[in-house]
Amino acid sequence: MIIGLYNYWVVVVLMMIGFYIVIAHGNLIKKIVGLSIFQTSVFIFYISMAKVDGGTAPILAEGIEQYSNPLPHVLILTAIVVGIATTALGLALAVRIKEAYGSIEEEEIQNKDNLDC
Amino acid sequence: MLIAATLAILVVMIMATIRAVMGPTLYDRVLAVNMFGTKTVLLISLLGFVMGRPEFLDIAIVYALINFISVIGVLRYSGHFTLKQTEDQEK
Amino acid sequence: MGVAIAIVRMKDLLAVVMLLGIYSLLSASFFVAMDAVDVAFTEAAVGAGISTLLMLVAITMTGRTEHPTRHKPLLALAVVIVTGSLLIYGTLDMPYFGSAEAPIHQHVAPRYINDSMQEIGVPNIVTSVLASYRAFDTFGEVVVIFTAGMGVLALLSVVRRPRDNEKIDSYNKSMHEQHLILRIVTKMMIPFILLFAFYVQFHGDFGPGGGFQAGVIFASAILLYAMLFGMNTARRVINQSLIQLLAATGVLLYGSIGVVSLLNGKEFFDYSVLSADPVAGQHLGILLIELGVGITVASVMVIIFFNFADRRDYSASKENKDL
Amino acid sequence: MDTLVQISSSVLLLIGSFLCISGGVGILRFPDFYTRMHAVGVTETLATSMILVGLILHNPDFLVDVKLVIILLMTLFISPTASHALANAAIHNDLATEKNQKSDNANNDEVKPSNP
Repeated sequence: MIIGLYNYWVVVVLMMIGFYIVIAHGNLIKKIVGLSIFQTSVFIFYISMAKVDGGTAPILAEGIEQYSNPLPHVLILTAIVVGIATTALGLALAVRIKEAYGSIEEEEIQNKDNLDC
Repeated sequence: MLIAATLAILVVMIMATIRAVMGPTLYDRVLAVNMFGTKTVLLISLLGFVMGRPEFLDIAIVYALINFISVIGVLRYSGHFTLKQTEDQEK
Repeated sequence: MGVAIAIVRMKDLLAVVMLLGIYSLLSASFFVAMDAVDVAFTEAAVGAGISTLLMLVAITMTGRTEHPTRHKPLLALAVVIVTGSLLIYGTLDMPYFGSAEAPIHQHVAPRYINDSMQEIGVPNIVTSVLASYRAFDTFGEVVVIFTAGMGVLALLSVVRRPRDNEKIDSYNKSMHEQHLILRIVTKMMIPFILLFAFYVQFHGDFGPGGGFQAGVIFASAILLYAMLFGMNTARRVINQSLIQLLAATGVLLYGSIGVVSLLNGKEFFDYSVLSADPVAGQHLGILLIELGVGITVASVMVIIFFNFADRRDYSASKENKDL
Repeated sequence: MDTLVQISSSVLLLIGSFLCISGGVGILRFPDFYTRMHAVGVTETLATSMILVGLILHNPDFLVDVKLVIILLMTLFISPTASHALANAAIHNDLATEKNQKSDNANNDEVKPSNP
């Protein structure tokens, strides 16, 4: 009974670790890393849902009756590539912020903003 | 036997992870990541056999390649391996 | 999991990135164990390679250490724990892991599994769902990737001054002696990587693979070249504007196939009109679509990386001037 | 003949696993970077080839064998090259002498005595 949900709990813990990094750390790059951990935990969640006991990879072959669910695989496959593209965009923003403010720490940026006002 | 080998590789992966977390220098970490990557290649080939569908070795090939690329990338961009620096040293 | 906790503790961003690489390798092995070979393929190519590299380049530009000052980690921890326990409470209602009766396996999946061979004629169900049943979704994803590439271009592109080529040549000669072994092995590997990318691209119908993965592998070969032989040499081989053109071409190729099927009186992305035999038409359509995806992904990745690296060189040279 | 092949494949797999584990112990227990590097670099190549050859013997399918051979060849090329690059970079930056000539901030905070 408890074993049956173990995978999902791991996912939740990973997700919360990512979430914690995002809200508790000030460094923008660290935040992006946290987001990507969060993202991967969602991927793991989807993929664990797709698994069927006794099933194999969804590539048709003779003599195999049961396959895992292909639909989540498709969703996650595209999500990974989109994820890296958006991560790159986030990193680009961080680089520009560094150039504009001289720092990527959240607090320092806010301080500078306040000084400007 | 396959399962024994798989378990051994899992143990080694854990060891490499510990070294990557502890690793006092950057190079230790790169070494651990490199080792981890090689072990992943082996693990995936073994897993294919354990699960009875060994057609998916393409993934392992990709791993071997990507591993190489990321090691080179880390060295190149960790500030020690740059083109600029070698030029400076020649001067 | 342990890796992720370690990531939280680390202040040194470079080490964090290494650990992220390990984490991504681990999750990819997990995907293999969960039968998701296509996903593992993508995660291997993307997570371990390109994203680690991009993070590294970004870190070299933004500084390496994190400042320890932080306000109220306890509050954050409380929020996280509350959310986490709510989520765990939510999972109690979920069907058990691996059970075949779960609702997710009841609706569209059986149709994909049972009928896709007759309707599409491609053994890899993931490919047929990706490129045919849900082609419109995938089109959206490709456009998102394209847009992200353009966004990076807009944010980071620098105006390059033409440099004198002589300097580059002498520079390259000295480099040849510097990293002789690396360069020779790389020279041997790159054709193989490119060939392998094409294999992944066109074998995607039968085994794991397809446009997304092939694009990323292709791009990583070019990245390897650029890293070892310098940006300027790489730029001589691969022109920036050519790459931008290619990225757009990929998206257009994808979209125009949809338009072709519209013009032939079927629905958007219904490829059965592409050939007299509907199944052969589907096959042709999937090949073309994957080609479009591959071209777009490869060129967007190259664009992103080149812009990051250029920006890095640019800011480095600016700093040198200031000193 | 068949059993002979099976047995030899099992033996190869076992040797490979043993080498892997010794490499793992090496990376954990050795005192400094170069010895760790040596532990990994030596065992990695041999262990990988052992396990892959074991798998090749284990499996009769031609296509799979070809892929395994490709992986084997690539490991033989890549892993010494990566080790070489790594050691080279470490030497270039005077890791063993811990001199830190570079004003680069990269290595300053990290080089410490590495006994666990």
